Amino acid sequence: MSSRLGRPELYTSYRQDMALFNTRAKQIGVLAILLLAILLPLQLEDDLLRIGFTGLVFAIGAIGLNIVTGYAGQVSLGHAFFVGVGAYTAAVMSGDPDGRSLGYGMDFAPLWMLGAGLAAALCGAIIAPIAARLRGLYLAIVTLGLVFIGEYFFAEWTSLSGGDQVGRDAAQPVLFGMELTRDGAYTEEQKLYWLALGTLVVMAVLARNLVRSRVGRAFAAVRDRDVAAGVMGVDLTRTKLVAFTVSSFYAGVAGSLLFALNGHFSPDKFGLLLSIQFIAMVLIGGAATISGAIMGAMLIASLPRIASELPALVPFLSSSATEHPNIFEFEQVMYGVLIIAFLLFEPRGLFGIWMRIRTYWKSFPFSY
Amino acid sequence: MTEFLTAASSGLGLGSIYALLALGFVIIYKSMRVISFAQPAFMMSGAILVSYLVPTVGFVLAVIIGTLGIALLALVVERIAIRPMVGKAVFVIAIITIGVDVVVRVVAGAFVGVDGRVMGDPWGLDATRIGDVTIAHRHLAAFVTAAVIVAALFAFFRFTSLGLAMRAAALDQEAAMAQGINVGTVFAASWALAGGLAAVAGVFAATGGTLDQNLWVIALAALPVIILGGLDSLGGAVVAGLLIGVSQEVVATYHRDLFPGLDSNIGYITPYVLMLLVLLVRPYGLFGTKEIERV
Amino acid sequence: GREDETTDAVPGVTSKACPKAVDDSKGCIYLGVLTDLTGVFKGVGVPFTQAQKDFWAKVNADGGIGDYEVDVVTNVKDTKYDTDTHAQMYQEIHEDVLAIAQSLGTAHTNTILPDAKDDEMIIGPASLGSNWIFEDNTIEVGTSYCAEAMNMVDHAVDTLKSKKVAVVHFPGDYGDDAMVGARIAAEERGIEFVDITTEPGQEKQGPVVATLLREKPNAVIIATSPTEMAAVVGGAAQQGLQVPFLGSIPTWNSLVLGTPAGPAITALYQQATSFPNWEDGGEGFEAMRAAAGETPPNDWYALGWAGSYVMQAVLEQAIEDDDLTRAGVLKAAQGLDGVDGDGSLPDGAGNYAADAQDRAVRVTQLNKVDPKAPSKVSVATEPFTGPTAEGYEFTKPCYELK
Amino acid sequence: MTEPLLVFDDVHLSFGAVKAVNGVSFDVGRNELFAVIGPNGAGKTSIFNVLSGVYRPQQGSVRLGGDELLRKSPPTIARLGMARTFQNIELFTNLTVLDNLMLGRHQHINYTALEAFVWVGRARREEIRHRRLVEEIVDFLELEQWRKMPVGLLPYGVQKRVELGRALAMEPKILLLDEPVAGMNLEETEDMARYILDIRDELDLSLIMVEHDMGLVMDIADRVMVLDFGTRIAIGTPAEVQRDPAVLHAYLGGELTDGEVAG
Amino acid sequence: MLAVKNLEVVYDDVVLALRGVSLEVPDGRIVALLGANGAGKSTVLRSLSGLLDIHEGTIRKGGVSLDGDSVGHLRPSALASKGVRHVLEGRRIFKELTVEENLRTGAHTARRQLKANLERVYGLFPVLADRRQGQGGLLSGGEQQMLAIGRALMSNPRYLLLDEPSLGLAPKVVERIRDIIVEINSHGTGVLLVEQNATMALQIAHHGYVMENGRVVMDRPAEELLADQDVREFYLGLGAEGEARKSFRDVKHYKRRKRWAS
Ligand SMILES: Nc1ncnc2c1ncn2[C@@H]1O[C@H](COP(=O)(O)OP(=O)(O)OP(=O)(O)O)[C@@H](O)[C@H]1O
Ligand SMILES: Nc1ncnc2c1ncn2[C@@H]1O[C@H](COP(=O)(O)OP(=O)(O)OP(=O)(O)O)[C@@H](O)[C@H]1O
Ligand SMILES: [Mg+2]
Ligand SMILES: [Mg+2]
Repeated sequence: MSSRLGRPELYTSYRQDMALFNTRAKQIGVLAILLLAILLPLQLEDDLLRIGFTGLVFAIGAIGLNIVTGYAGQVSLGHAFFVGVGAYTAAVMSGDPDGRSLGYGMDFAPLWMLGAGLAAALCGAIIAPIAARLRGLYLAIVTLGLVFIGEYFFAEWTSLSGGDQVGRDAAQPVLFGMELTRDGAYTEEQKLYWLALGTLVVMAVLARNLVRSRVGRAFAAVRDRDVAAGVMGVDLTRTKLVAFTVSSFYAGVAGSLLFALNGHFSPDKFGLLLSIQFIAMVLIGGAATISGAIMGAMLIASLPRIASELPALVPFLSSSATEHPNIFEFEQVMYGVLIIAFLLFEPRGLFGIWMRIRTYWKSFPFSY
Repeated sequence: MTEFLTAASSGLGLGSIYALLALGFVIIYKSMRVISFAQPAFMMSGAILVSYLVPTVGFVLAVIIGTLGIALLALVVERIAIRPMVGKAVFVIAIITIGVDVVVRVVAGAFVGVDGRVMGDPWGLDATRIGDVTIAHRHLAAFVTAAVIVAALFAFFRFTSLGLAMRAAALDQEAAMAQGINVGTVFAASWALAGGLAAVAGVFAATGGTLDQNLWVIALAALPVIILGGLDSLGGAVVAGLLIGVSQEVVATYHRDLFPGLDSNIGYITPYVLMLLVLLVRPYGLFGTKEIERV
Repeated sequence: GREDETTDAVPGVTSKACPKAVDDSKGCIYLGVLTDLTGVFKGVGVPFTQAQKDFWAKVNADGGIGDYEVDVVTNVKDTKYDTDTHAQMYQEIHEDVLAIAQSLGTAHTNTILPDAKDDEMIIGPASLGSNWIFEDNTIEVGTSYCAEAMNMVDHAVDTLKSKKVAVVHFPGDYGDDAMVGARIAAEERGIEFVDITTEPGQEKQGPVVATLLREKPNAVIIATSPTEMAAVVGGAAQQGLQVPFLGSIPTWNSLVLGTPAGPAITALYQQATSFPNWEDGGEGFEAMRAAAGETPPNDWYALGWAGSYVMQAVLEQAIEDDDLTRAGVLKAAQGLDGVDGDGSLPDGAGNYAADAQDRAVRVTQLNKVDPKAPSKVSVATEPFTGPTAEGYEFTKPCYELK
Repeated sequence: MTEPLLVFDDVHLSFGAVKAVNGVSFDVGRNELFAVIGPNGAGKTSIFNVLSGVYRPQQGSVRLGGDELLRKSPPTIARLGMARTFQNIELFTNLTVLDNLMLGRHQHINYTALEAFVWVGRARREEIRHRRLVEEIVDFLELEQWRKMPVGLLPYGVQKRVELGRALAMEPKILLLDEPVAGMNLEETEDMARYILDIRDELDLSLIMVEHDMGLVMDIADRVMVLDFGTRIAIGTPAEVQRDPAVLHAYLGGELTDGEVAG
Repeated sequence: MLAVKNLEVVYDDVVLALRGVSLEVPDGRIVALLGANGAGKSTVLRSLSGLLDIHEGTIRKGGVSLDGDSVGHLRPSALASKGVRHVLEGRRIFKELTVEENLRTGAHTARRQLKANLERVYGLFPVLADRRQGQGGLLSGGEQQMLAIGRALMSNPRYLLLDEPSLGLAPKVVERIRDIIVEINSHGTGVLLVEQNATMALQIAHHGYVMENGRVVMDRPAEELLADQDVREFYLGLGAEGEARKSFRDVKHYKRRKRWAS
């Protein structure tokens, strides 16, 4: 039998077959990666760690977008809006009550992360009934509208956001009395990295559970063939509602953390660009896979840095911005080129590459 | 009343520019089912190219050469970055167009210079006054251009075999190939057409003032337009463009009376609000083709 | 590895010569630049950065400062006008520089300020918001948009006899700062005031013109970019509103004279600034013109040049104090009570020792369009401080009073 | 006599000028295998679409075991015991065979989204329990070797079987089969016939089958209804219908004389 | 002559769908290709029409030739303009286009005779004429199948590759399709007919192939196939000569498929 997933069935029970990491190899692999991720901050410089942190937080958001877009097939360009709702909720909850912008001084990190997630989820739930009526690119652009409208109101509501171009302080992460943004035995970057990593691991596992459950199957049914899904007894509106709500929750949590390291953000952060970046993470990672979303997020977070290392390889570039072509332009161009080249090379994303490698090794002795 | 009519008339002018921008998106959607995020970059490149040509060859010739030039650029881009994606998922193509946009925009931006450029169009601030209402000639020109182009495109898609092939390819690439339609040609034709149109739109967007590297932003205004009109509808793009242009201008003009609590002008997000409201009632926009889901 | 961070070398100062040193026997001071070279504000960032390079190249050629030459080339980072990138870039260079010679963007600079404070790093902000006077480690130069707008209103009232002014402005630190300044002055002088927030893009100025036509102010103050200014002045003039327009520094660019609105602008527009014009500005700008060579006159270039005198003064002071460390530089900056700048700086610039009131620069000069001048402007009103700005007490950044 | 399981009463459905279903009435008894035949475009699939709630007719009544189905949504109707397959296979192409079948059980699996997140307790128990039931269907339809393949890659005939399995997983009272053997060769048709008969006998449910393969219809149906242009032109046992001149004229044509159909 | 020789096709770099298939479609002949589900029939057609690419399929070995020239590398549009026309499995009409527009796409490579061909198709399928301005996707399944066939008839192909043309058609229409195929063939078009309705296919074919598991297991003139015991039993449902078909009711549980190969 030559099947794409043709591997000998080694499970002895459905329970084992259905476990999260159902083979030895998977268990060991995941453990090794996790261990590596935990130990990384002890080795990496702070500037690289910042990229790592951003990647981890992006990954949380990307998982969220993947739920609604990759799994449930509802392409949303509105993710940045929900990220924004999360960021502001967290900033307001944890903010200094006497500060310039709104703040309630609840600085216990898990508390405002949860609050941010819930606030964003609520917004998602409100939008969902409208979104449920729309398909494909219509939905994409309408959700994009949400981003523009959101950007406007964030900027307008100055006591919340500090105003256009000015911004406000971000959420202050405090964990059991420990202010994570202060350098101590460990630097700010290290502590926040671990916070983000922990959050990501928990949320990734939860998401993985969700998508292999009854709910996750309903998402996929709605994505692949919604009429048939309805006839199978899947309530479309409800399913889309759940997808949007969960997705927004993830976006909210990501938003709450996203600026913790910078400590400051302005309303223009939640624009088209951020939404597109999230879509790119999902697609570059490989739609409808949790690990793909994480890989995609990591890649998008490090892409600017990768691009900025490239000019060094090209001799004729000027380092002066007044001459053309200069290294800064080249860096930008490379950012675009990398995205294009990557998708041309592997339209199924990083996950596709991974699958290829796996299939190759699996069929290795027998490959013809 | 004068104020309203002035707003409406400049809204129509603005709307004509929106319509021109939107048509490019619609063409690509009609033949690929993709929203090309590279349109803003082509539009800006077109304006820049034409602004370089005007001093030497004059405006009309410059526009023609510029349009062809950008069409050619779009062809090249299509060949390199889009053609290999025949048969692949459309959203992947959409993200590739974003990469294209970044690249083209940076390269074009290098030609704008630090301070921007001047378009050098023949209309400038010329205007006709009818009663108390001023109608800018450049707006009038944009309106006429949009009308002519949409009529031509309409005929093209309706009556020519390539136009039909483009629509078919968008619906089912494999089936189209089986009819002997060369999907590569379809992609090329749609990109060239859309690229050329973007250049024309860019020129009109930059008339009457300076053009700098942020010109592309206005192209984003075409997104609510195409949704409101219906993604695959040429007529819809024009009607929605005008509708949005007028309502945006009118709301912006009366913003202080209507929304005294808001500082920034709500006119700027009117297109999106309008789009949202219309889509609540018509999920495929005003004239979009409803997807058939017969089982 | 993380351990090697605590070496006793001073970050950003080496006894080794700069990469392209004039004199190889000298040490090197590295300054960082965080600016926008490819994004929406590259029009500001590129000339500003170029001016700083040219300035320090000249200083180095003239023998450097102390036993050092200064490098502002190695650590130039393109932030693309994005706050996150800005912060990331700061992180990448902060161990390698003694000070940040340029940080573009208010939100952007605010993002790195807490870290900069921890690092005892001084920062030269490339914007003129009224917020910098409240910061300990910034070395801003020039009159804030806020005070400038006060002076414009005072000028409109005193000289143009205006009874009603309108302000057309972007939202945010720049536009709101100017708007608040104008509002304060209008209240102070008891005239009518109209606040019009606008958006970037020439196609978006129709409603602004409509509002101006309806409100009929006697003078209009503009704090946008040149594109919008041209659209507003041109549109208003075309529809019959022929009143004086006064604009902040960033609103001007001689390019607008080539647009259809050129004649209207020539007739109606005046530019406010606290810096001398390209052709003037004493020895300081004479050197600048020589350094700029073919570069066409540009306000941001001039600002970058003028501001560098302040950084030079700070570094020289630190060398004199024999404390060329970040802490020493910070102390030197905080002790500074004025910089001369060979005539390139406004009156009262560089007084970081003083409290916010005295630190704030308040002079403004008005330029009219002058097609014959290389910079296309010439002085219309010599530097003055209007009564409002004179007496105003800054308690917080103006834009926060929006 | 008790009311038949399904009553389809004077239903009218039109799309503009096209009268897809024009006052058709019929009923289906318990455990009956009822066939609907007729020329292309006669309205057979439309009847299925009305039954499963995909189309809303302008007029008429449809009752299943006493519940009125008209104006109910497809999921609600599914819950009341209606399952179907589609003329153009409508599987969830990216999902595996197992997941497709599990989707058939969607309404029977009972836990909330929150429980799904943590995947302990009820969520896991339910999943395992229903997985067992689904595996029984896999066994029954001989789908073992395809279990974990995305259905989009399976051969046409196998997909048809998966679709049947998915409908079975719903544990319906009545099962609608739209051209179950289209595109199958004789051998596969025989298999399918066997499955259909077994389903009826072992699971004790009623079936409505639309099919153009007259051999199959005439062999296994209890009763046959013939449609033409949205109206019923005949109803009765296979033998009766085959002799009906109206049917011969509208549908069967000369085919009957070929000998191989009459059986 | 259109032919494949020793063709090996792989999908996705893993799934080996054809394992050395050789087959010929001579000019002006009707060739039937029979086989169970998944045997690889559609894959053969895709190889002939250049449509493998879009399915991530590649030719590993062997080749496709047209009049002796290798054409395995050609794009579908190039093959189409050489007169190879593939009617896809599963109808694949353009749902949102009108019936007439669907037909016009079929004429993409033969624009000259558009009018005449349209009339011919409408004559063959009057339903389509009635619905010419209606959207294709709203037609019933069988009507869509007619449209798909009609669309192929809009060009005047040299070779017509038909993938299950009788799928979902009423018995009367199947007869009509059969006659149409014969008629087209009589004007010189070579036909490769993939059919599950073996009776119909072998009635009109000159030659027949039977595929199993990616291989050709029988390759004979149609009359011989019709007489073959296995084919009679498993494809035509006929017992020994003269014996009547047995009822579907009597098929036994334990019946298992017979395999010719391996
Ligand atoms: N949604 C719709 N819109 C317009 N017309 C429709 C729609 N659905 C069905 N029809 C029309 O109604 C008629 C009956 O269609 P239906 O699909 O029920 O036929 P059918 O009996 O299943 O035929 P076949 O055997 O070909 O599948 C056809 O003429 C078809 O075109
Ligand atoms: N796109 C694809 N990707 C992977 N495998 C495929 C793909 N298409 C077909 N296959 C596999 O190739 C084999 C042959 O398929 P093919 O469609 O050619 O069979 P067929 O004889 O036409 O069957 P049917 O009668 O069901 O249409 C099957 O095992 C099928 O699963
Ligand atoms: Mg049907
Ligand atoms: Mg097939």
